[in-house]
Amino acid sequence: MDVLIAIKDNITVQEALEFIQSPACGGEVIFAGTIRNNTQQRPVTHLFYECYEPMAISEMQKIADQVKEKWAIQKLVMLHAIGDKYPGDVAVVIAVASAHRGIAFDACEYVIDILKETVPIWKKEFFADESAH
Amino acid sequence: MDVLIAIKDNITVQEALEFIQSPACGGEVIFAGTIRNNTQQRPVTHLFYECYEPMAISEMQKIADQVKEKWAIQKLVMLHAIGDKYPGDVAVVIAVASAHRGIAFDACEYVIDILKETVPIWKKEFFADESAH
Amino acid sequence: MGILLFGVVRETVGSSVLEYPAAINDVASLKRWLYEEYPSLKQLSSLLIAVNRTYATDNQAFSNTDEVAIIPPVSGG
Amino acid sequence: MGILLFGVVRETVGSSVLEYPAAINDVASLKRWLYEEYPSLKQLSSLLIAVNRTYATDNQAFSNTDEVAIIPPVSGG
Repeated sequence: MDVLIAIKDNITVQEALEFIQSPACGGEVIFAGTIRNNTQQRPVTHLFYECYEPMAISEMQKIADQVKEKWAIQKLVMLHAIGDKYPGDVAVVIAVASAHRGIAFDACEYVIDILKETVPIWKKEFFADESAH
Repeated sequence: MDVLIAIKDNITVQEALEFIQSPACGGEVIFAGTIRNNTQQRPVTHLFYECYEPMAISEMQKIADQVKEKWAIQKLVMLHAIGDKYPGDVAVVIAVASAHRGIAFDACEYVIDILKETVPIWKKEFFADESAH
Repeated sequence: MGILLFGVVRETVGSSVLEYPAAINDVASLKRWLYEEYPSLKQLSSLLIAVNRTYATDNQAFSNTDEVAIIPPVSGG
Repeated sequence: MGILLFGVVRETVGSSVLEYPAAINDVASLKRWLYEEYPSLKQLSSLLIAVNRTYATDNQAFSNTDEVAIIPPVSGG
Protein backbone atom coordinates (compact mmCIF):
# COMPACT_ATOMS: atom_id res chain seq x y z
CA MET A 1 0.00 0.00 0.00
CA ASP A 2 1.37 3.43 -1.00
CA VAL A 3 0.71 6.09 1.62
CA LEU A 4 0.86 9.89 1.50
CA ILE A 5 0.47 11.70 4.83
CA ALA A 6 0.83 15.47 5.18
CA ILE A 7 -0.08 18.32 7.50
CA LYS A 8 0.37 21.77 5.97
CA ASP A 9 -1.16 25.21 5.43
CA ASN A 10 -3.10 24.39 2.28
CA ILE A 11 -4.34 21.09 0.90
CA THR A 12 -6.33 20.21 -2.23
CA VAL A 13 -8.43 17.28 -3.36
CA GLN A 14 -6.47 17.41 -6.62
CA GLU A 15 -3.14 16.44 -5.02
CA ALA A 16 -4.82 13.50 -3.31
CA LEU A 17 -6.38 12.37 -6.59
CA GLU A 18 -3.05 12.57 -8.38
CA PHE A 19 -1.44 10.34 -5.77
CA ILE A 20 -4.10 7.63 -5.82
CA GLN A 21 -4.68 7.39 -9.57
CA SER A 22 -3.45 4.09 -10.86
CA PRO A 23 -4.56 1.93 -13.78
CA ALA A 24 -4.50 -1.06 -11.43
CA CYS A 25 -7.28 0.40 -9.26
CA GLY A 26 -10.91 0.60 -10.29
CA GLY A 27 -12.47 2.31 -7.30
CA GLU A 28 -11.44 5.57 -5.71
CA VAL A 29 -13.24 7.05 -2.72
CA ILE A 30 -12.41 10.53 -1.52
CA PHE A 31 -13.63 12.36 1.56
CA ALA A 32 -13.17 16.12 1.74
CA GLY A 33 -14.04 18.00 4.90
CA THR A 34 -14.60 21.68 4.26
CA ILE A 35 -15.18 24.60 6.59
CA ARG A 36 -18.88 25.28 7.07
CA ASN A 37 -20.26 28.78 7.38
CA ASN A 38 -22.19 27.78 10.50
CA THR A 39 -22.05 25.50 13.55
CA GLN A 40 -25.42 24.56 14.95
CA GLN A 41 -26.99 27.53 13.16
CA ARG A 42 -24.44 30.02 14.51
CA PRO A 43 -22.62 31.88 11.70
CA VAL A 44 -18.89 31.08 11.67
CA THR A 45 -16.34 33.57 10.33
CA HIS A 46 -13.32 31.28 10.40
CA LEU A 47 -11.56 28.44 12.20
CA PHE A 48 -8.05 28.08 13.49
CA TYR A 49 -6.42 24.64 13.41
CA GLU A 50 -3.34 23.76 15.41
CA CYS A 51 -1.62 20.40 15.83
CA TYR A 52 1.04 18.53 17.77
CA GLU A 53 2.70 17.74 14.50
CA PRO A 54 5.14 14.86 15.17
CA MET A 55 2.53 12.97 17.19
CA ALA A 56 -0.22 13.77 14.64
CA ILE A 57 1.91 12.33 11.84
CA SER A 58 2.67 9.29 14.00
CA GLU A 59 -1.04 8.72 14.78
CA MET A 60 -1.92 9.11 11.09
CA GLN A 61 0.73 6.51 10.27
CA LYS A 62 -0.86 4.17 12.85
CA ILE A 63 -4.22 4.56 11.09
CA ALA A 64 -2.54 3.75 7.77
CA ASP A 65 -1.05 0.62 9.37
CA GLN A 66 -4.52 -0.44 10.54
CA VAL A 67 -5.96 0.10 7.05
CA LYS A 68 -3.21 -2.05 5.59
CA GLU A 69 -4.04 -4.82 8.09
CA LYS A 70 -7.79 -4.70 7.48
CA TRP A 71 -8.29 -4.17 3.75
CA ALA A 72 -6.68 -4.77 0.36
CA ILE A 73 -6.16 -1.08 -0.35
CA GLN A 74 -3.51 0.00 -2.87
CA LYS A 75 -3.25 3.74 -2.14
CA LEU A 76 -4.09 5.91 0.84
CA VAL A 77 -3.82 9.68 1.24
CA MET A 78 -4.39 11.60 4.49
CA LEU A 79 -4.02 15.38 4.32
CA HIS A 80 -4.87 17.89 7.03
CA ALA A 81 -4.68 21.68 6.83
CA ILE A 82 -3.60 23.92 9.73
CA GLY A 83 -3.80 27.64 10.44
CA ASP A 84 -6.68 30.01 9.74
CA LYS A 85 -9.37 28.49 7.53
CA TYR A 86 -12.44 30.19 6.08
CA PRO A 87 -15.82 28.81 4.97
CA GLY A 88 -15.36 26.69 1.85
CA ASP A 89 -11.68 25.95 2.58
CA VAL A 90 -10.64 22.29 2.65
CA ALA A 91 -9.57 21.17 6.14
CA VAL A 92 -9.05 17.44 5.57
CA VAL A 93 -8.85 15.06 2.62
CA ILE A 94 -8.85 11.27 2.82
CA ALA A 95 -8.45 9.36 -0.45
CA VAL A 96 -8.40 5.61 -0.97
CA ALA A 97 -7.92 3.53 -4.11
CA SER A 98 -8.51 -0.17 -4.43
CA ALA A 99 -9.46 -2.70 -7.07
CA HIS A 100 -12.98 -2.92 -5.62
CA ARG A 101 -15.21 -0.15 -4.40
CA GLY A 102 -16.84 -1.64 -1.29
CA ILE A 103 -13.64 -1.77 0.73
CA ALA A 104 -12.61 1.66 -0.54
CA PHE A 105 -15.78 3.13 1.02
CA ASP A 106 -15.25 1.19 4.26
CA ALA A 107 -11.59 2.18 4.56
CA CYS A 108 -12.20 5.86 3.73
CA GLU A 109 -14.94 6.23 6.33
CA TYR A 110 -12.87 4.32 8.91
CA VAL A 111 -9.89 6.63 8.38
CA ILE A 112 -11.81 9.88 8.84
CA ASP A 113 -13.70 8.48 11.86
CA ILE A 114 -10.49 7.38 13.63
CA LEU A 115 -8.58 10.50 12.60
CA LYS A 116 -11.19 12.63 14.36
CA GLU A 117 -10.86 10.51 17.49
CA THR A 118 -7.13 10.04 17.87
CA VAL A 119 -5.02 12.52 15.87
CA PRO A 120 -3.88 15.49 18.01
CA ILE A 121 -5.28 18.34 15.95
CA TRP A 122 -7.50 21.02 17.46
CA LYS A 123 -9.83 23.55 15.93
CA LYS A 124 -11.05 26.77 17.42
CA GLU A 125 -14.20 28.30 15.94
CA PHE A 126 -14.65 32.05 15.57
CA PHE A 127 -18.25 33.18 15.40
CA ALA A 128 -19.79 36.19 13.69
CA ASP A 129 -20.89 37.53 17.10
CA GLU A 130 -17.15 37.79 17.95
CA SER A 131 -17.08 34.98 20.46
CA ALA A 132 -14.75 32.02 20.01
CA HIS A 133 -15.03 28.40 21.04
CA MET B 1 -31.08 19.07 -3.14
CA ASP B 2 -29.17 20.33 -6.21
CA VAL B 3 -28.55 17.59 -8.76
CA LEU B 4 -26.20 17.36 -11.75
CA ILE B 5 -26.66 14.34 -14.03
CA ALA B 6 -24.69 13.89 -17.26
CA ILE B 7 -23.65 11.20 -19.72
CA LYS B 8 -20.93 12.31 -22.14
CA ASP B 9 -17.63 11.40 -23.79
CA ASN B 10 -15.34 12.70 -21.06
CA ILE B 11 -15.95 13.35 -17.39
CA THR B 12 -13.69 14.63 -14.60
CA VAL B 13 -13.71 14.52 -10.82
CA GLN B 14 -12.99 18.26 -10.92
CA GLU B 15 -16.32 19.21 -12.50
CA ALA B 16 -18.14 17.14 -9.86
CA LEU B 17 -16.18 18.84 -7.07
CA GLU B 18 -16.97 22.28 -8.45
CA PHE B 19 -20.69 21.50 -8.46
CA ILE B 20 -20.85 20.18 -4.90
CA GLN B 21 -18.65 22.75 -3.18
CA SER B 22 -20.70 24.88 -0.86
CA PRO B 23 -19.83 26.68 2.39
CA ALA B 24 -23.02 25.23 3.89
CA CYS B 25 -21.71 21.64 3.54
CA GLY B 26 -19.00 20.16 5.69
CA GLY B 27 -18.67 16.69 4.23
CA GLU B 28 -18.07 15.74 0.63
CA VAL B 29 -17.74 12.14 -0.51
CA ILE B 30 -16.68 11.34 -4.05
CA PHE B 31 -16.52 8.00 -5.79
CA ALA B 32 -14.55 7.74 -9.03
CA GLY B 33 -14.61 4.54 -11.05
CA THR B 34 -11.64 4.28 -13.37
CA ILE B 35 -10.76 1.80 -16.09
CA ARG B 36 -8.53 -0.96 -14.76
CA ASN B 37 -5.72 -2.45 -16.81
CA ASN B 38 -6.96 -5.95 -16.02
CA THR B 39 -10.11 -7.96 -15.32
CA GLN B 40 -9.56 -11.06 -13.23
CA GLN B 41 -5.85 -10.98 -14.07
CA ARG B 42 -6.46 -10.69 -17.85
CA PRO B 43 -4.79 -7.60 -19.34
CA VAL B 44 -7.38 -5.15 -20.74
CA THR B 45 -6.51 -2.80 -23.61
CA HIS B 46 -9.69 -0.72 -23.49
CA LEU B 47 -13.43 -0.70 -22.84
CA PHE B 48 -16.33 0.53 -24.90
CA TYR B 49 -19.35 1.99 -23.09
CA GLU B 50 -22.72 2.45 -24.76
CA CYS B 51 -26.00 3.58 -23.23
CA TYR B 52 -29.70 3.95 -23.86
CA GLU B 53 -29.38 7.59 -23.08
CA PRO B 54 -32.90 8.91 -22.42
CA MET B 55 -33.71 5.93 -20.18
CA ALA B 56 -30.28 6.09 -18.48
CA ILE B 57 -30.87 9.76 -17.60
CA SER B 58 -34.36 8.90 -16.37
CA GLU B 59 -33.05 6.03 -14.18
CA MET B 60 -30.32 8.29 -12.78
CA GLN B 61 -32.99 10.86 -11.94
CA LYS B 62 -34.95 8.13 -10.11
CA ILE B 63 -31.86 7.35 -8.01
CA ALA B 64 -31.52 11.06 -7.20
CA ASP B 65 -35.17 11.09 -6.12
CA GLN B 66 -34.52 8.13 -3.80
CA VAL B 67 -31.49 9.89 -2.29
CA LYS B 68 -33.58 12.99 -1.65
CA GLU B 69 -36.21 10.82 0.14
CA LYS B 70 -33.71 8.93 2.27
CA TRP B 71 -31.07 11.46 3.36
CA ALA B 72 -30.50 15.15 4.07
CA ILE B 73 -28.10 15.61 1.16
CA GLN B 74 -27.55 19.10 -0.28
CA LYS B 75 -25.75 18.29 -3.55
CA LEU B 76 -25.54 15.22 -5.76
CA VAL B 77 -23.56 14.67 -8.96
CA MET B 78 -23.80 11.59 -11.19
CA LEU B 79 -21.56 11.54 -14.26
CA HIS B 80 -20.98 8.62 -16.65
CA ALA B 81 -18.61 8.49 -19.60
CA ILE B 82 -19.39 6.68 -22.86
CA GLY B 83 -17.35 5.59 -25.88
CA ASP B 84 -13.85 4.08 -25.92
CA LYS B 85 -12.11 4.26 -22.55
CA TYR B 86 -8.53 3.29 -21.71
CA PRO B 87 -6.88 2.19 -18.44
CA GLY B 88 -6.78 5.12 -16.04
CA ASP B 89 -9.71 6.94 -17.71
CA VAL B 90 -12.60 7.94 -15.46
CA ALA B 91 -15.81 6.03 -16.31
CA VAL B 92 -18.11 7.20 -13.55
CA VAL B 93 -18.12 9.87 -10.83
CA ILE B 94 -20.59 10.13 -7.96
CA ALA B 95 -20.24 13.12 -5.64
CA VAL B 96 -22.32 13.96 -2.60
CA ALA B 97 -22.19 16.91 -0.22
CA SER B 98 -23.99 17.21 3.07
CA ALA B 99 -23.62 18.93 6.40
CA HIS B 100 -22.55 15.65 8.02
CA ARG B 101 -20.24 13.00 6.68
CA GLY B 102 -21.93 9.73 7.69
CA ILE B 103 -24.91 10.18 5.40
CA ALA B 104 -22.66 11.43 2.59
CA PHE B 105 -20.80 8.08 2.66
CA ASP B 106 -24.07 6.13 2.82
CA ALA B 107 -25.66 8.06 -0.03
CA CYS B 108 -22.59 7.93 -2.28
CA GLU B 109 -22.21 4.15 -1.92
CA TYR B 110 -25.97 3.67 -2.42
CA VAL B 111 -25.92 5.69 -5.65
CA ILE B 112 -23.05 3.76 -7.26
CA ASP B 113 -24.51 0.41 -6.15
CA ILE B 114 -27.95 1.16 -7.62
CA LEU B 115 -26.53 2.81 -10.74
CA LYS B 116 -24.68 -0.41 -11.53
CA GLU B 117 -27.90 -2.40 -11.11
CA THR B 118 -30.49 -0.31 -12.91
CA VAL B 119 -29.04 2.27 -15.30
CA PRO B 120 -28.98 1.01 -18.92
CA ILE B 121 -25.29 1.42 -19.69
CA TRP B 122 -23.19 -1.43 -21.04
CA LYS B 123 -19.47 -1.98 -21.23
CA LYS B 124 -17.58 -4.24 -23.54
CA GLU B 125 -14.06 -5.23 -22.55
CA PHE B 126 -11.26 -5.63 -25.08
CA PHE B 127 -8.45 -7.88 -23.93
CA ALA B 128 -4.77 -7.86 -24.86
CA ASP B 129 -5.17 -11.30 -26.40
CA GLU B 130 -7.56 -9.67 -28.92
CA SER B 131 -10.71 -11.26 -27.62
CA ALA B 132 -13.64 -9.14 -26.45
CA HIS B 133 -16.29 -9.70 -23.84
CA MET C 1 -41.05 2.67 -34.59
CA GLY C 2 -38.92 -0.46 -34.14
CA ILE C 3 -37.67 -2.09 -30.95
CA LEU C 4 -34.38 -0.63 -29.64
CA LEU C 5 -31.47 -3.02 -29.05
CA PHE C 6 -28.30 -2.54 -27.02
CA GLY C 7 -25.10 -4.34 -26.06
CA VAL C 8 -25.03 -8.07 -26.52
CA VAL C 9 -28.61 -8.14 -27.89
CA ARG C 10 -27.66 -5.63 -30.58
CA GLU C 11 -24.66 -7.78 -31.44
CA THR C 12 -26.73 -10.98 -31.49
CA VAL C 13 -29.40 -9.50 -33.75
CA GLY C 14 -26.85 -7.61 -35.84
CA SER C 15 -28.80 -4.35 -35.75
CA SER C 16 -29.64 -1.62 -33.25
CA VAL C 17 -33.35 -1.64 -34.18
CA LEU C 18 -35.58 -4.67 -34.63
CA GLU C 19 -38.69 -4.46 -36.74
CA TYR C 20 -41.82 -4.64 -34.61
CA PRO C 21 -42.91 -8.31 -34.73
CA ALA C 22 -46.54 -8.79 -35.82
CA ALA C 23 -49.05 -9.94 -33.19
CA ILE C 24 -46.71 -9.18 -30.28
CA ASN C 25 -48.29 -6.73 -27.86
CA ASP C 26 -47.11 -7.58 -24.38
CA VAL C 27 -43.78 -8.07 -22.62
CA ALA C 28 -44.13 -11.82 -22.02
CA SER C 29 -44.88 -12.57 -25.69
CA LEU C 30 -42.03 -10.34 -26.85
CA LYS C 31 -39.59 -12.25 -24.63
CA ARG C 32 -40.91 -15.62 -25.86
CA TRP C 33 -40.59 -14.44 -29.43
CA LEU C 34 -36.99 -13.22 -28.84
CA TYR C 35 -35.91 -16.50 -27.24
CA GLU C 36 -37.38 -18.42 -30.22
CA GLU C 37 -35.73 -16.23 -32.83
CA TYR C 38 -32.40 -15.82 -30.97
CA PRO C 39 -31.93 -18.85 -28.71
CA SER C 40 -28.48 -17.67 -27.54
CA LEU C 41 -30.22 -14.89 -25.59
CA LYS C 42 -31.34 -17.58 -23.10
CA GLN C 43 -27.76 -17.64 -21.84
CA LEU C 44 -28.02 -14.09 -20.49
CA SER C 45 -28.42 -13.77 -16.73
CA SER C 46 -31.39 -11.45 -17.33
CA LEU C 47 -33.33 -9.89 -20.18
CA LEU C 48 -35.59 -6.98 -19.32
CA ILE C 49 -37.94 -4.97 -21.48
CA ALA C 50 -38.41 -1.24 -21.13
CA VAL C 51 -41.60 0.41 -22.32
CA ASN C 52 -41.38 4.17 -22.72
CA ARG C 53 -38.03 4.21 -20.91
CA THR C 54 -39.30 2.38 -17.83
CA TYR C 55 -38.67 -1.24 -16.84
CA ALA C 56 -41.82 -3.23 -17.64
CA THR C 57 -43.32 -6.29 -15.97
CA ASP C 58 -44.16 -9.43 -17.95
CA ASN C 59 -47.87 -8.69 -18.17
CA GLN C 60 -47.45 -5.14 -19.46
CA ALA C 61 -49.10 -4.48 -22.84
CA PHE C 62 -47.73 -2.11 -25.47
CA SER C 63 -48.46 -1.04 -29.02
CA ASN C 64 -46.23 0.09 -31.85
CA THR C 65 -46.63 3.71 -30.74
CA ASP C 66 -44.74 2.93 -27.52
CA GLU C 67 -40.94 3.12 -27.28
CA VAL C 68 -39.88 -0.46 -26.53
CA ALA C 69 -36.29 -1.47 -25.76
CA ILE C 70 -34.56 -4.75 -24.90
CA ILE C 71 -32.27 -4.37 -21.88
CA PRO C 72 -29.59 -7.05 -21.45
CA PRO C 73 -27.73 -7.15 -18.09
CA VAL C 74 -26.42 -3.64 -17.47
CA SER C 75 -22.72 -3.10 -16.72
CA GLY C 76 -22.15 0.59 -16.22
CA GLY C 77 -19.84 2.08 -13.65
CA MET D 1 12.42 19.91 28.43
CA GLY D 2 9.04 21.22 29.53
CA ILE D 3 5.60 19.70 29.07
CA LEU D 4 3.95 20.57 25.74
CA LEU D 5 0.50 22.20 25.81
CA PHE D 6 -2.09 22.56 23.05
CA GLY D 7 -5.51 24.03 22.40
CA VAL D 8 -7.64 24.83 25.42
CA VAL D 9 -4.92 23.65 27.85
CA ARG D 10 -2.43 26.05 26.27
CA GLU D 11 -5.00 28.82 26.60
CA THR D 12 -5.80 27.92 30.22
CA VAL D 13 -2.14 27.85 31.26
CA GLY D 14 -1.26 30.85 29.07
CA SER D 15 1.81 29.18 27.59
CA SER D 16 2.63 26.44 25.12
CA VAL D 17 5.20 24.85 27.46
CA LEU D 18 4.80 24.12 31.15
CA GLU D 19 7.83 23.77 33.37
CA TYR D 20 8.34 20.23 34.52
CA PRO D 21 6.71 20.02 38.00
CA ALA D 22 9.06 18.65 40.69
CA ALA D 23 8.30 15.16 42.07
CA ILE D 24 5.88 14.30 39.26
CA ASN D 25 6.99 11.18 37.42
CA ASP D 26 3.90 9.31 36.29
CA VAL D 27 0.77 10.09 34.29
CA ALA D 28 -1.71 9.84 37.18
CA SER D 29 0.25 12.27 39.38
CA LEU D 30 0.66 14.71 36.49
CA LYS D 31 -3.10 14.72 35.92
CA ARG D 32 -3.80 15.21 39.65
CA TRP D 33 -1.30 18.08 39.72
CA LEU D 34 -2.87 19.72 36.63
CA TYR D 35 -6.38 19.52 38.09
CA GLU D 36 -5.16 21.12 41.32
CA GLU D 37 -3.29 23.93 39.59
CA TYR D 38 -5.90 24.52 36.86
CA PRO D 39 -9.30 23.39 38.22
CA SER D 40 -11.14 24.53 35.05
CA LEU D 41 -9.48 21.61 33.20
CA LYS D 42 -11.88 19.28 35.07
CA GLN D 43 -14.62 20.56 32.76
CA LEU D 44 -13.00 18.96 29.70
CA SER D 45 -14.61 15.75 28.45
CA SER D 46 -11.17 14.12 28.45
CA LEU D 47 -7.56 14.95 29.23
CA LEU D 48 -4.94 12.54 27.91
CA ILE D 49 -1.20 12.52 28.35
CA ALA D 50 1.19 11.55 25.58
CA VAL D 51 4.67 10.30 26.45
CA ASN D 52 7.11 10.32 23.56
CA ARG D 53 4.28 10.99 21.10
CA THR D 54 2.16 8.03 22.19
CA TYR D 55 -0.98 8.07 24.34
CA ALA D 56 -0.02 6.93 27.84
CA THR D 57 -2.00 5.04 30.47
CA ASP D 58 -2.39 6.39 34.02
CA ASN D 59 0.26 4.15 35.52
CA GLN D 60 2.95 5.05 32.97
CA ALA D 61 6.12 6.55 34.46
CA PHE D 62 8.24 9.19 32.76
CA SER D 63 11.25 11.36 33.49
CA ASN D 64 12.24 14.81 32.35
CA THR D 65 14.12 13.32 29.40
CA ASP D 66 10.83 12.09 27.91
CA GLU D 67 8.68 14.24 25.61
CA VAL D 68 5.45 14.73 27.57
CA ALA D 69 2.37 16.47 26.15
CA ILE D 70 -1.10 17.24 27.47
CA ILE D 71 -3.80 16.31 24.94
CA PRO D 72 -7.20 17.94 25.43
CA PRO D 73 -10.13 16.52 23.38
CA VAL D 74 -9.01 16.48 19.75
CA SER D 75 -11.15 18.14 17.10
CA GLY D 76 -9.45 17.70 13.75
CA GLY D 77 -11.23 17.01 10.49
